[in-house]
Amino acid sequence: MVDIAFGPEKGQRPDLADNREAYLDMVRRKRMYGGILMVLFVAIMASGWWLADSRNAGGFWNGLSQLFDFPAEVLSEAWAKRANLPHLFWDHVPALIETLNIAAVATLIGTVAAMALSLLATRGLARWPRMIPVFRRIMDMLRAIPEIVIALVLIFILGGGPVPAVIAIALHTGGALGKLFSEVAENADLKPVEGLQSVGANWSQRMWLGVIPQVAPNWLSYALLRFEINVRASAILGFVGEGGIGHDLKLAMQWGQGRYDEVVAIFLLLFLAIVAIDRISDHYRHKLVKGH
Amino acid sequence: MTATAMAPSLAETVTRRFAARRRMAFAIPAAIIAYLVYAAISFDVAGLVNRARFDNAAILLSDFWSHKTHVTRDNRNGKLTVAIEGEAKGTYPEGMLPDWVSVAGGVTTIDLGQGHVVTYDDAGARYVVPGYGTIDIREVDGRPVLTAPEPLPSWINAAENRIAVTTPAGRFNYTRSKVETFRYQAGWELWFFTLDSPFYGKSPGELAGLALWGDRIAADRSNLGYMLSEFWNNRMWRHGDVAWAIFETILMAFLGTMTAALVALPLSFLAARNFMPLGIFRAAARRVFDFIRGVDGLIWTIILSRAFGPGPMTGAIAIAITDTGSFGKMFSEALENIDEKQVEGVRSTGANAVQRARFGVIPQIMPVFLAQVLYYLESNTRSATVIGAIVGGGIGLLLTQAILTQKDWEEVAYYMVLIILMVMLMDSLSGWLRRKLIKGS
Amino acid sequence: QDITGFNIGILGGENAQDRLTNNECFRAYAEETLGVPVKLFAPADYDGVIQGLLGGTIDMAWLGPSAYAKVYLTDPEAVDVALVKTNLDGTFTYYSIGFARADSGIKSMDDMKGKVMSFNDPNSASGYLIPRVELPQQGYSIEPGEFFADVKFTGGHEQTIVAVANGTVDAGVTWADGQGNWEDGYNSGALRKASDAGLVDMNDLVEIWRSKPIPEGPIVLRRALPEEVKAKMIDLTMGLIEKDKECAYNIAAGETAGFSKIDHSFYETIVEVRRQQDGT
Amino acid sequence: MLDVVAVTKLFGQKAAVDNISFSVDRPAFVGIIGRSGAGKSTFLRMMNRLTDATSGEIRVDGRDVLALKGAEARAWQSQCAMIFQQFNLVPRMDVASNVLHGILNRRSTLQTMFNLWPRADILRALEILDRLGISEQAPKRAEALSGGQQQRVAIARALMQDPKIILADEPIASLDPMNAQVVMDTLRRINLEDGRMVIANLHTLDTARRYCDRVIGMRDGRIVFDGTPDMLSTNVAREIYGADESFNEAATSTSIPTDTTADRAYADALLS
Amino acid sequence: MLDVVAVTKLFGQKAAVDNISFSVDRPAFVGIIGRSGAGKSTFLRMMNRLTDATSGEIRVDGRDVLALKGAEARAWQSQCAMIFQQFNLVPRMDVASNVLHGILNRRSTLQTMFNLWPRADILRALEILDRLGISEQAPKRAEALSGGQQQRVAIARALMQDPKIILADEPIASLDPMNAQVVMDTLRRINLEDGRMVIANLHTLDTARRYCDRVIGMRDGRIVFDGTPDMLSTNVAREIYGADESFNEAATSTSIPTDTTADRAYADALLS
Ligand SMILES: Nc1ncnc2c1ncn2[C@@H]1O[C@H](COP(=O)(O)OP(=O)(O)OP(=O)(O)O)[C@@H](O)[C@H]1O
Ligand SMILES: Nc1ncnc2c1ncn2[C@@H]1O[C@H](COP(=O)(O)OP(=O)(O)OP(=O)(O)O)[C@@H](O)[C@H]1O
Ligand SMILES: [Mg+2]
Ligand SMILES: [Mg+2]
Repeated sequence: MVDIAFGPEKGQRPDLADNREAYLDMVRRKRMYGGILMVLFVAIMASGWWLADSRNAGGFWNGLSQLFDFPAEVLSEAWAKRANLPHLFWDHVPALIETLNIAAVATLIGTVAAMALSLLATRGLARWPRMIPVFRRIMDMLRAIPEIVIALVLIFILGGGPVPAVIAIALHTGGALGKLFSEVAENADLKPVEGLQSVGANWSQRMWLGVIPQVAPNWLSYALLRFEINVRASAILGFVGEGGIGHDLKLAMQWGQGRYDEVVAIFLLLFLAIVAIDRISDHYRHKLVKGH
Repeated sequence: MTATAMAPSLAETVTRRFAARRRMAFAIPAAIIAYLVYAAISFDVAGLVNRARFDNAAILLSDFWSHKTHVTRDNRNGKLTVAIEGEAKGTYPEGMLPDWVSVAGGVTTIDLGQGHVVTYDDAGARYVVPGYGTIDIREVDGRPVLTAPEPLPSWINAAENRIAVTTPAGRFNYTRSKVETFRYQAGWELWFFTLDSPFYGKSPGELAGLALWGDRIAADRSNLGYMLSEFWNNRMWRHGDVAWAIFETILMAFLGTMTAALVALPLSFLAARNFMPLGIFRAAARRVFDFIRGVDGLIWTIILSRAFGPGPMTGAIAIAITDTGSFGKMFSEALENIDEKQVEGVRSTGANAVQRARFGVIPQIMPVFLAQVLYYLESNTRSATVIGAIVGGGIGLLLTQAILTQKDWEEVAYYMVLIILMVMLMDSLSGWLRRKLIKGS
Repeated sequence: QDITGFNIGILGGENAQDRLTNNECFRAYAEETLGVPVKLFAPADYDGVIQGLLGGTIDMAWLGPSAYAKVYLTDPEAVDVALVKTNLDGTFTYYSIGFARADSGIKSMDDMKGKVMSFNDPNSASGYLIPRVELPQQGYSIEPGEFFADVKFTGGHEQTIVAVANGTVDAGVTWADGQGNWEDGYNSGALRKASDAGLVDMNDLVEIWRSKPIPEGPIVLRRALPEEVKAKMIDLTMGLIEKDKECAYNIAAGETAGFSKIDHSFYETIVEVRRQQDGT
Repeated sequence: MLDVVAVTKLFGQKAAVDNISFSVDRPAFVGIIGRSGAGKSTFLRMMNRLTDATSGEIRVDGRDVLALKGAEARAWQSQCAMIFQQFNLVPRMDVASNVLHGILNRRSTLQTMFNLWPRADILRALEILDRLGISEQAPKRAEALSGGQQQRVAIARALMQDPKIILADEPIASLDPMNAQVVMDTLRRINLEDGRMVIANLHTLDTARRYCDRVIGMRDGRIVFDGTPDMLSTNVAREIYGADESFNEAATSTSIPTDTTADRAYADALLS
Repeated sequence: MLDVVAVTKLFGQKAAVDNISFSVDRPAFVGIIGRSGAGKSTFLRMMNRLTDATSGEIRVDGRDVLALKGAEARAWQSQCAMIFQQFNLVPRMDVASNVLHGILNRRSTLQTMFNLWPRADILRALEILDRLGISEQAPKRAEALSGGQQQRVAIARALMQDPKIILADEPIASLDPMNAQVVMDTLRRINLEDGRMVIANLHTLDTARRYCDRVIGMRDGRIVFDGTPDMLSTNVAREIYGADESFNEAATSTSIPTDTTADRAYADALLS
């Protein structure tokens, strides 16, 4: 048995001291950087919380003991008036449907916009390759503005109602999905596209027949996830702006005592809807991405 | 090798398939269109078109990038005020007027440009519109009387107590109590210094000169310091307050996200099948995650408001709670997908559970962990804007309130630009960190 | 016991920045008087301040009567009524004023049939509670679709005024002391402030309805505060009109004769009204 | 019929195709050989207008196809079919649809996007598939087919275009010898029976010798040989492949074994 | 030294290891052979306490290690190193850290959490790596190493444990012949020089013959052979592998070619 595991003669072997020092040096450096990063992080977190605490009206420790005051108040009243709940549920179903419709329409429109934007902004697929940065910036902007801002501005122009919310969510969806879609499209196989190009297909034919079939499962999965997110967004917009179940919730909540049964009813309705959609979309998304 | 050799049934199958696909190709868009039509009806889009106020849109768009200056004379005491946006903080101090307004004796002359000139005098006011003529208003028995070339164009709106003229050069209003002229100009006026500041109206060159070698304007501090403080405390734009608001928003997002990540990491082990064999605990942990995610940050904000009062900490805690739910779910999914070989290797040396997690698991889920945390940090900057509007802090409060009051659209534009920049900055920062931390090290 | 800080809440419904600016002078005086840091909070809606008072995180606020009623109904021990703003003629009542655009042809509430009516915030007395009780008594049902075509909430006084001026809604209600001239937006109130701020031209608006007198909302102090602190703040506020007229004008939203002492009994009626409205 | 005049393609500073010219006057089977990077693909891609040329003209029946723009260029593409080494089919769509893609340029966009193919088109696609012996595969997804079958679908798509010229870029490089032979035989047959010109990039000398009427050898973007297959001596091959004395022709041969009787029988059976 | 007494492991109804017993009285190199599913891995995993046995005893120096619980079981694991076919390293951590994992059981949890290893430990890890000829790799991530190097890191981790017994579950199954030889030589050397017992599951007869002092053949969970390598006749092999007459030993041989001079030279070059 030859001693290969132990390498050549002593003299020819690389200097042990060198490797050892190199490694020890690395360990020292890592420990130092790690330590500095750790201390930095802890310091930022601690001072951040301290600052937030000092800027807050109430302190953290005082508040902690009262954490359940409000929920207790709400729940005890709702419990006392629990007989009203089924009726209140029923009252708010139309508002819930409006909220869901806002989310669905916005997701539909936003997805279509995202499809176009993402193809226009993907290297190798773009209709006008020079315009790629332009379309990317457009998507960045659409993503950056919170929905609420667009919605409030649009309420000023269009008056109340669900349409401003739809537009606001659709714009944001267009930007957010556009980025994800374009990441998927970037990985699409270009061979079919080239094949279609060689027969003289125009751009829309190349995209529709060559790219969309490849990316459809992933895109659909992202769109479902977005729908889930948009249901929340639509409820929140109602809360801050107007329309849908979020608005009902806000009014009941602002009135406060005396309508806490309504608060609980609306909240439960919304919560159950969100959890149900969450579950269903989770299920289909897993199916879409795994099974093809 | 002829067409006849082809089985006829094959042609049938294929054509039938194409027909089916064709039906699908129509059915899906038709279903979508039907839904959209239903939605349009239920959203009352038709009514919306009537309700939509495109003049509001025009105001808003022009306000985004322009400002207006009010030149107002109180008809009761004859006092003249020139104020940017008609606000007290934009009022020209005594003895200072924009160069297009001049006062001589009791006569005020306002040059709106392009030949439009408005004059206020003791008798009333006059507006010379090129290509039309002179609109002359005199007060008779305490009531404005209009003389102007007939027929009156539609841009002159004369009522009993009020005469309004709108031209491309500006707007003019005459009522019993006052006469006002509005001139629109591009730009965000007073963005650097307000009218009462000694630095107002200076060119960048002059300012640089003052800052570097000019004599001290205020004896007790340097010109540069004075200048910065005048800018920072600009009463019209409040750059200092706005900067703080932006910082507060980022602070909420950062504290919320990081805290959620630190809390969710250990908890997610409870919800992962391969680490929590007890089904009840696992299900309980999952339901808890689902619950706090489902409730949504906004509701948490309201619940927490009672306990902690308004302020950034409330917002940060609300974000932390919601995201604990999201992270818990994602991390536990990541945990279920880990490579067991590494854990087994560490385990075979006699490592205990904590060590196995530390060396067998954490290195594996670190990339997912970092990617998600950074992604959420970015998206929470946006959420913090909205949450801020509820808890009374951050740029969100400034923005939503500015929109709700529907007047300072240039401020809205300013805040919006800042928010977009802030989110984009966080986006690229988190992207940069993601690349650095996940690829490197 | 000593306090380490003092938090003043400002009711929502107006531009946050303006609210903070208008109260900044008062904050400075309070800090000087109490010798502890004083902070202003301007949550987005009435409820933010109410929750702060209930939770003990806000020490002082000027509430509307309805908001006070809510605090009282939720927890009678939470706050003490301390002061009220007096009008120039020494009264301390104000009105809920219904108004519409002058060019809309609406002259009185009767013309509002089939039009869109708007309220402010469910916790506003003049902007919701009082009209909600009085309008149906006078035959104007506030159920959407019965008398009015629709009923909306704008979120605050300023928003209502703007919404009416812009024609987003046909009419709205807001508060005013009802003294002085309509053209000026009366002596004090939301209309006066909006007019002063150049937000609306009062000539464009007409008054179409007026409620019975409503007691001015109280300035409340948290009951748990040390007596000494409460006394200092009451003295400061009462003396403000002498000390700094402009500051008093700013925080009182218009001309005022100053602030005077008052107690809970003054608000029993409105508490009762609100109690009856609960759950409907 | 085809005149290539001083065609050049620069990538940055580098000339991938360097001033090449040749003419073909009848629908011949033209093979282009040369080692990797010689510019063969680039030339075919320019001809099909997948890549723009830097300068030069390619005249087909007197018209310079390199000068066409937009819709005209696409119309030219529809007359000049291209077959790729990797087949470049749409893998998730069925075979018949892939063949129908050949006439995308002649049908309206909307019609094609909604799958509104006229029945006659579908039948023609099936006929072509039948001619190539793979009509049973028509309803299957393209990705479910073997490499050789996929390449025949690609040829079917090309035939659907009813092109004057078929360009084939190493059509057999990713196929095993047996399938390679079927594909080459098919191309040759189309060339002879339909009278369509075929220009094929080929990797190996023996394939070129066996199927081509004319062979063009390229090296570093230039034409270094142009003649009939029997002019391809070892010396010429060395010139083309830039190899030194040790060059052994077998090194470039990856294709059909010399004893091909069995294969042929099988291929004939398939094609019949 | 090691007494295995009636050890059984049931998975559901099925006995993966079926009542096996044997003893080893000196630190020998023991090979366990048998075809896939024979229960080799299951036995080693029980011995290392990665899997619990259904019944039976494994006595090491008189103590039944199967009866140990919690911290005691972990302490036993730290004395009984395990080497896996797939190396089972932490790929994102550096090589030396992976080696240091060998003493996780002997250091406090808190200390190890932050990777704060004492200098002496680090030096020992580096020494072991040096002994195995891969000390230059110490700062690299484990995933950056070749399979053979990774397996040597795994051996280094095992040595770091300073174990009485090293268990190796098909340590060379995922390695090429050259690396396989390096790894087997290393194990053998550790066995001889340090006097540590090695029990290795092996797939191939020739490896067993070459390295083992004792070979145990398993089939369907039972021991069907127990003896020295030279007792391994073709018949015995047939018995173990459950093969019929057509059994050809070469079919199971995947490992080191007989003529290894070239490989050795290459290995020397690599290690120098
Ligand atoms: N898109 C491109 N950008 C830059 N250089 C390119 C591009 N396409 C091809 N080239 C270069 O042009 C030269 C010719 O390439 P081409 O693909 O035409 O060669 P080829 O003869 O088809 O070789 P192969 O047998 O490898 O397909 C090569 O040097 C290649 O690197
Ligand atoms: N976790 C388990 N659950 C159920 N059955 C198992 C489990 N692990 C192993 N088995 C079964 O036990 C039997 C013995 O498996 P073991 O892995 O010990 O065989 P092996 O001899 O190591 O085979 P190989 O050469 O494939 O590694 C096999 O039939 C296997 O299917
Ligand atoms: Mg090529
Ligand atoms: Mg095994």
